[in-house]
Amino acid sequence: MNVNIIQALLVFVVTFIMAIDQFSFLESLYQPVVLCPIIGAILGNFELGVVVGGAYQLMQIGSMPVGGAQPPNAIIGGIMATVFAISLGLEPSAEGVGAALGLAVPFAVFGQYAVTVTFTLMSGMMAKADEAAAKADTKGIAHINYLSMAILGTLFGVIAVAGLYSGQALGEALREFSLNFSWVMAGLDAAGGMMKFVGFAVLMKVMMSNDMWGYFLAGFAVTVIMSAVPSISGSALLLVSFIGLAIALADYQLNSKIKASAGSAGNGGMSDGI
Amino acid sequence: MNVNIIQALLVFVVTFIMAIDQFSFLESLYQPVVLCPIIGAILGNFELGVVVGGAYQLMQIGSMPVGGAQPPNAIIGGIMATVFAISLGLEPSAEGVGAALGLAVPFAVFGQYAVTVTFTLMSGMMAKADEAAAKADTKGIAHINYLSMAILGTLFGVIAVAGLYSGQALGEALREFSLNFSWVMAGLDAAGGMMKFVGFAVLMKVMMSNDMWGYFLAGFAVTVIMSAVPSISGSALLLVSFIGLAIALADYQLNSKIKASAGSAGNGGMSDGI
Amino acid sequence: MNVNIIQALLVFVVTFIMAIDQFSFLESLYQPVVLCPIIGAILGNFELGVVVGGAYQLMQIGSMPVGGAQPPNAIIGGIMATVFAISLGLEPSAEGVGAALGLAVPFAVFGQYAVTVTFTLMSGMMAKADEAAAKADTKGIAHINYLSMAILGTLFGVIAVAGLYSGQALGEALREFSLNFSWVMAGLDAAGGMMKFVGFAVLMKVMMSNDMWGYFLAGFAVTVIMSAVPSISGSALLLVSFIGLAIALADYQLNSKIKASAGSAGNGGMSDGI
Amino acid sequence: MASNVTQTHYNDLTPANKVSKKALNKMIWRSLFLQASFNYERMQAGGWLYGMIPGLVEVHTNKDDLALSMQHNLDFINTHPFLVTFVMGIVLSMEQQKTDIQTIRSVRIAAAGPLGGIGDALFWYTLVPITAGICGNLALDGSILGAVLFLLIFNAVQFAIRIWLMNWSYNLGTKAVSTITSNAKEFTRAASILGIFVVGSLIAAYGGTEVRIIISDPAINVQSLLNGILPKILPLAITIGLYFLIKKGWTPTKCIMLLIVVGIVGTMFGVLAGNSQAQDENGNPLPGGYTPLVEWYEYPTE
Amino acid sequence: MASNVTQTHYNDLTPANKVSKKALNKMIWRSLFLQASFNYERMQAGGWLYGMIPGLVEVHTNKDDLALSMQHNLDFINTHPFLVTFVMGIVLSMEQQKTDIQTIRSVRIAAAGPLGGIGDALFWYTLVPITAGICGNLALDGSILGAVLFLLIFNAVQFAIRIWLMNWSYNLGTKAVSTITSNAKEFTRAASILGIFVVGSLIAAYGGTEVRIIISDPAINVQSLLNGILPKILPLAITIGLYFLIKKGWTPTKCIMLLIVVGIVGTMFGVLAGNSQAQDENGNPLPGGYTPLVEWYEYPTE
Amino acid sequence: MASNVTQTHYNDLTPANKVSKKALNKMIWRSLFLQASFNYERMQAGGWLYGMIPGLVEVHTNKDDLALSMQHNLDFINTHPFLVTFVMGIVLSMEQQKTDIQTIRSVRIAAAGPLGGIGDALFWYTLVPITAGICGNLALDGSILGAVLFLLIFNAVQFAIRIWLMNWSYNLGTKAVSTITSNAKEFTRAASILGIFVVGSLIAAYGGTEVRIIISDPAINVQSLLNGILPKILPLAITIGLYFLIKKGWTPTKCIMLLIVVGIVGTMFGVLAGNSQAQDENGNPLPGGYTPLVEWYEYPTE
Ligand SMILES: OC[C@H]1O[C@H](O)[C@@H](O)[C@@H](O)[C@@H]1O
Ligand SMILES: OC[C@H]1O[C@H](O)[C@@H](O)[C@@H](O)[C@@H]1O
Ligand SMILES: OC[C@H]1O[C@H](O)[C@@H](O)[C@@H](O)[C@@H]1O
Repeated sequence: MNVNIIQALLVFVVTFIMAIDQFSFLESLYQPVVLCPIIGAILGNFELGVVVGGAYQLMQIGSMPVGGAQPPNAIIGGIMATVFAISLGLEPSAEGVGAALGLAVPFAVFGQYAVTVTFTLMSGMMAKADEAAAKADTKGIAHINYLSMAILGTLFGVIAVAGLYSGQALGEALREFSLNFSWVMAGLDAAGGMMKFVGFAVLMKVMMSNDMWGYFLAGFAVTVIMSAVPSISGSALLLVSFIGLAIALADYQLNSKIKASAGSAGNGGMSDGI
Repeated sequence: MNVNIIQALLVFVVTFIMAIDQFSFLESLYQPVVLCPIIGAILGNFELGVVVGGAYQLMQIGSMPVGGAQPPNAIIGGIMATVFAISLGLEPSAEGVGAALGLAVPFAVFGQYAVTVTFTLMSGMMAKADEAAAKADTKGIAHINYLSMAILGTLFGVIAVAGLYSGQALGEALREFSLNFSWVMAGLDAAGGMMKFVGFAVLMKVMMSNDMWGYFLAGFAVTVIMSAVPSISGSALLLVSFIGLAIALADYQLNSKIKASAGSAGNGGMSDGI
Repeated sequence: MNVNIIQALLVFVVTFIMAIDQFSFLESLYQPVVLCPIIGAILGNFELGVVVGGAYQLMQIGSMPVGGAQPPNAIIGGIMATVFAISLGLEPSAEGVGAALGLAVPFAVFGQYAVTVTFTLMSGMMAKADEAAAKADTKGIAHINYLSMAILGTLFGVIAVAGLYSGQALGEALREFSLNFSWVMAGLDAAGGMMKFVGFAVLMKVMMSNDMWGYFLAGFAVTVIMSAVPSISGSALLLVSFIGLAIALADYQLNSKIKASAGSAGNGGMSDGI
Repeated sequence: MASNVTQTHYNDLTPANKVSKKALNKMIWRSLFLQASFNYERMQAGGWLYGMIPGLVEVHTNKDDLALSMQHNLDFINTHPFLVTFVMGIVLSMEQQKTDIQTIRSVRIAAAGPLGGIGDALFWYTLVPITAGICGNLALDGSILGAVLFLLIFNAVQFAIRIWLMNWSYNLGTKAVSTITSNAKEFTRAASILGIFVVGSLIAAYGGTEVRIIISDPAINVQSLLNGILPKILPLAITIGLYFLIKKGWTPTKCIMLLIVVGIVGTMFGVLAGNSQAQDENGNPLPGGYTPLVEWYEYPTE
Repeated sequence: MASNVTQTHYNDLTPANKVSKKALNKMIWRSLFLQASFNYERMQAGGWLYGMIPGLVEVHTNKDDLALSMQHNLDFINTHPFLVTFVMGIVLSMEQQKTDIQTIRSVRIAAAGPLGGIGDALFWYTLVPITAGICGNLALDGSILGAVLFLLIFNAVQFAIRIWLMNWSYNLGTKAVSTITSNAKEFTRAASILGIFVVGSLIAAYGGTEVRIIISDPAINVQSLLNGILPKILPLAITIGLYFLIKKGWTPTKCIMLLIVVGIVGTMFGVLAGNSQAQDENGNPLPGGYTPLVEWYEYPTE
Repeated sequence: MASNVTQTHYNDLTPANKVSKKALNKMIWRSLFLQASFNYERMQAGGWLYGMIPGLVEVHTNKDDLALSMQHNLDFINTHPFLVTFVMGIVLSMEQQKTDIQTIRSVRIAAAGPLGGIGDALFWYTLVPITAGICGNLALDGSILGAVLFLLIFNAVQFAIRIWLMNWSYNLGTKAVSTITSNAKEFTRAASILGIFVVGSLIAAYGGTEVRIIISDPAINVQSLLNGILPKILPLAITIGLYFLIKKGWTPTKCIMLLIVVGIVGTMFGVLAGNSQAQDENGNPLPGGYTPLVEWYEYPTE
């Protein structure tokens, strides 16, 4: 397939937008059913794009990012499926486009990987945000968000254009790179999975007092139990919040009463001192 | 089989009593092992009745009403099994009476259905009971109970006599009716299942205060967890009451102490005001 | 195999030590990998002992006494495996010693049984310990421990020497005895399983007060739930202690506050009296 | 209406004398009719009150108090028919002490719930199958002894239990109640907590209302999706909804009407799950329990 | 740094006026960018603060207070993008009342956590699959209607929810907040309890860090052994460890550096589990997720 | 008798001096004999006291106090032999501070229980299988190195742990104990709650007493029926029963006698489950664990 510079530019711009949209903005433009027809149109075969979009959409039903964990990336996957379908001149039918979906898989996996690494490394951005906040610099906060989006968009745009030009060859190269350095990739993955513990620890610092360790461990324990029972593991957090509510309300009721009782029983100034 | 009017009357009376007995009184006369010989005797074949009773009793082992949910009805089922066994002149042996048990099944299902609908509709009776109670009318309460039993008894008596006269034909008619209006039947079943929520809601109104929502939701959550673990779902309510006891005793202990502390610490008149 | 008196004596002494070691002291000397070579050396075939020790060790991986429940006894089993291997002149290889392991099984089972019975009957020793403690008799406590070890050691020594002399014949006799009086053995086993409840009851007497029944039952209930979920039953006690900690800390926090509030609010002498 | 009882204490607060032996015996006898007016709104409430009356009339000589007591003794209740006398004895002892009304209500429901489960396991799933097994086999051999034996065993057990429990729990209650009154307010609160905890639990244990919608193409099972959010979410939501309606002044009867309408409209459109128990020509149950009047989705047949 | 906020109350404690309709609308619009600076340390914290700013600047006219508020609004947060406006509304109402800072933080995390699970079930696992199923099939037939329909349904739902929740929860919060202030200290404590309980829970629910070491001869799976002691023991231990580091004065950034080093060194030696997503020549994933640089044990291939 | 300790405080309440290094070392050494007089009533109680003595004699110079302390240090205990020094250190620090006796008892059992489970997982199910696997294989090849290595590894680990834990926990305890004494009464209560919670838990975790009766025609499994009411109902009932006997004045010895009689009579009639470990001619175990003396029901063979 011959790709001219205008097409490449358009693909870059579209991918840039979609990459942002997958987490921010409407979170729906990027879905294959929408994205592939656009790519198809750019590359001169709108109809094939529509069909590839439908096929890809159905294939990836049920894989959504939950708790920040990434499924194979639908954008890179969708774009490359369209590219392959057009360059191979496939039939615009459910069976016809099958081969293109298969060829796109390594790219989708690479996209997933790119997002994971980005999210791991962008943790560093938070120190900047803390600084801006300390100066009440609202613009600064905005810029950090804009910059983050721009980074993700550019990254994706570059990958897409590279894929557009070198197709299968690039797929193979990517695969080899990640095979040879799989331990680095895995290390970043492991590190990414641990990042949230920093967030938790900061929260603990805010809320913990010595007599609350019990609640902390109890919340952990109850959730461990629930997670071990498949049919309720999905609702664990909600069920936990029910139990936590009972505990919190009980504590509130009792401490308020103690305060009232102390306050009522003598020198008014006391109540504040307790 | 020729049935004379005396026999029909006796069947009606026996069924009337048994229908009441299945929920009230001894709750044992109605069991097939007792009921079928009586029906057999009325229809002139006591021995066959004994054997059908034994067979039916063994067949339905383990199906008891629990939490008000109805199994296929043993009375209507038992009576019709005896009727069919006698009219078909079956052998009084375990294998011999098998056919009669099979023919009786649609009737047992219909009986189950009759009870469910009755229990749903009789919810209306409670408004009357409330009125009687408000007037301290003890007789009124008694009458409501007698009336309810009479309704159930009559309903069952009529079904049994009808079954006695028209046997299989009726079975077929019943089946068709409930097939054509299955959505109505299902609607009543669904409504019946929801009735108890009204009872729960009334209890909530009695006991709930703002700081108890937590306990309410926690009781719910804990039971959801237990119900999800098959081997303990049967003892869920008992286990829940153990946990509830711990909570209630703790609250009692603490609030009593707060009261004592407030009372002890100053003006005696305080303790009531808290 | 001809066994001279010196060898028998040595076996007795070694077994005596190992029997104690399996519960006290280093808890590692008794392991087959250590024990069998020693027995082998005594009986004149060190190398075979080493191999039998390795084979036996691998066979019984994973069976450790937990919560006092006894697995087939590794000492008696290990010794008899070595005895059989030598008397049958087996090959010092993994396959070669297999037969000896098999013949040793009844002895291992008998050893398991001897320990269980001993632990059941030695419960009686605790009354003596209580007496000694009441007199602050530290020597008495030491003697009870020494005596207990001596009993276990002697019992094992005797069994081992008897096995040494009469081998298979004894195995058969033991088997028959326990077959004929299986109900007595089972009774002792059942009794042994119940002994700990006495210990629990004594603890309850120490700690229980009327308003703590709830916590007692709740601890029971929560553990019943966890035990019903296979993947967490192993960590039940730890998870329970997390939850118990939350409860205890909450109680401590509240009662301390109540005390402070009462103390602060008036006559100082109060605070002790509550 | 049960829900209209707002008075929190009886007018006459002097504890009554111990109830006569005769009244207790009557109550035991009447306990046999616990389920006489069983219905899905309050289950055994009608029969329960019928059973309590002999005791209540002795205890409440003040007519207004009797009315009050009868009203709240019509609260929802469901327990095992044999073990009910235990609850009756406890409640009677509290009525006699003129305990705070809400406490009585809370203790009543908190005791009844768990006893239901225990009784079912002991009697419906143990006693009945065992005796039925033995007696059924005797009958199969043509012997009427099966029937006789069944009646003997079953009724010996039930009467022994009913009589003993009533007396035991009444005495127990009488003793305990007096020590409680010193911290009456705190006890009421604690009892309500236990009660409300048990009500929450009952919803999860007994609530069975589900949505029926299952579509095969694309595969959607709405109830599974709901279970993913929170199992038993519908029973919880409905109960809370009804609670707010009743707080707003709706009568239970009005609520029942609403539920019947919701039930039938729900099945008309195939939205609510329900079992019609209807069978097709071949005696098979209908897919999804029934055929909606308006079929707007295809229920999978397999 | 978020962790450096030690001031417990705002300087200006006079409750601010209700926030303007315009600010609320801006916040709704900005809530679309919740995940703009998503990262694994604080997840949606950056986007959250971006979304809160229009409200915060109206509420905190005192610049120091605005800084304070912005700082703690950078705490870890993760919730469902559609439902976030609910949390925003509640938090804004508390900011406006100048509620004790720790209370705001506690309420924020306690609300966000469960809403994440609910939203995922409702939208990611229900709305999206259903509409994607229908629209994907339309597209397969060559119709662009699929794309159009998808955008319409999806965005109608999300905007309806975002707008409604923001307004509702802001009003709700404004009402509730004032009644709470009379027992502010006690409320803060209770909120912290709930918050800390939820954090404990989040560790168990979301923590996935595991050890990789599996040896086949002799058969040893270290993670199984750890699970036998306590499931999720590593996430718990790491979090508690980080907590003590942060208490000692470490910055979050330093903690992150540490974790990256731990992660990469851990996989270098095949100790930590991690998924490289790498594929071998035949497109199969690698056994154990990756090949360690230093292979000192044999990972079972089957 | 342990159960006869009614005094709640030591006579001499002056905190003792820190225990000598020598005494601590003796205790570590003696901790190796924790299970010397192991029995099913109090498990490791005898060995525990033996281990504590060097510390106790230093701390309690008053002879009556020493007797008191020794008596309650004979309470039931079961924990992991390696980790026991942790509990020893904590208890010793409390003895030294002359803490309220019940608090010491509660803390002792509450710490011992969970440590038992942790230790089993760490050492019996991890350390031993791994080293045994490696060393067993070495030995199979005829090398005595297996034995040597096993002893080295195993004992290096156990001594390191025992020594370190004893010192660490003793110091930890000494520090914590003093801050506790200001609210001693409240702390005792809280510790008792934790203790009693753990005892309830131990019953469910370790109680194994079951009924054996299984009849095939009609099919009845009495234990399953009991499990349907409440799993572990027998252990719970027996413990509570024994508690009331002991409260009435029964000695533990008398209770034990009773249990032995119950055990043997129970198996005589095939009522109680028990494992005779007997084998028939073909080396198979007996159906149901044993053959009752009086066989009144047929135990299913399959
Ligand atoms: O799980 C809650 C939430 O977690 C992350 O923020 C993202 O994966 C969201 O898509 C998801 O809704
Ligand atoms: O489940 C408790 C109870 O519920 C209903 O009242 C009836 O089904 C009874 O048979 C049953 O015992
Ligand atoms: O289970 C804890 C503990 O129980 C008993 O004391 C023995 O079986 C020990 O080996 C074990 O560690």
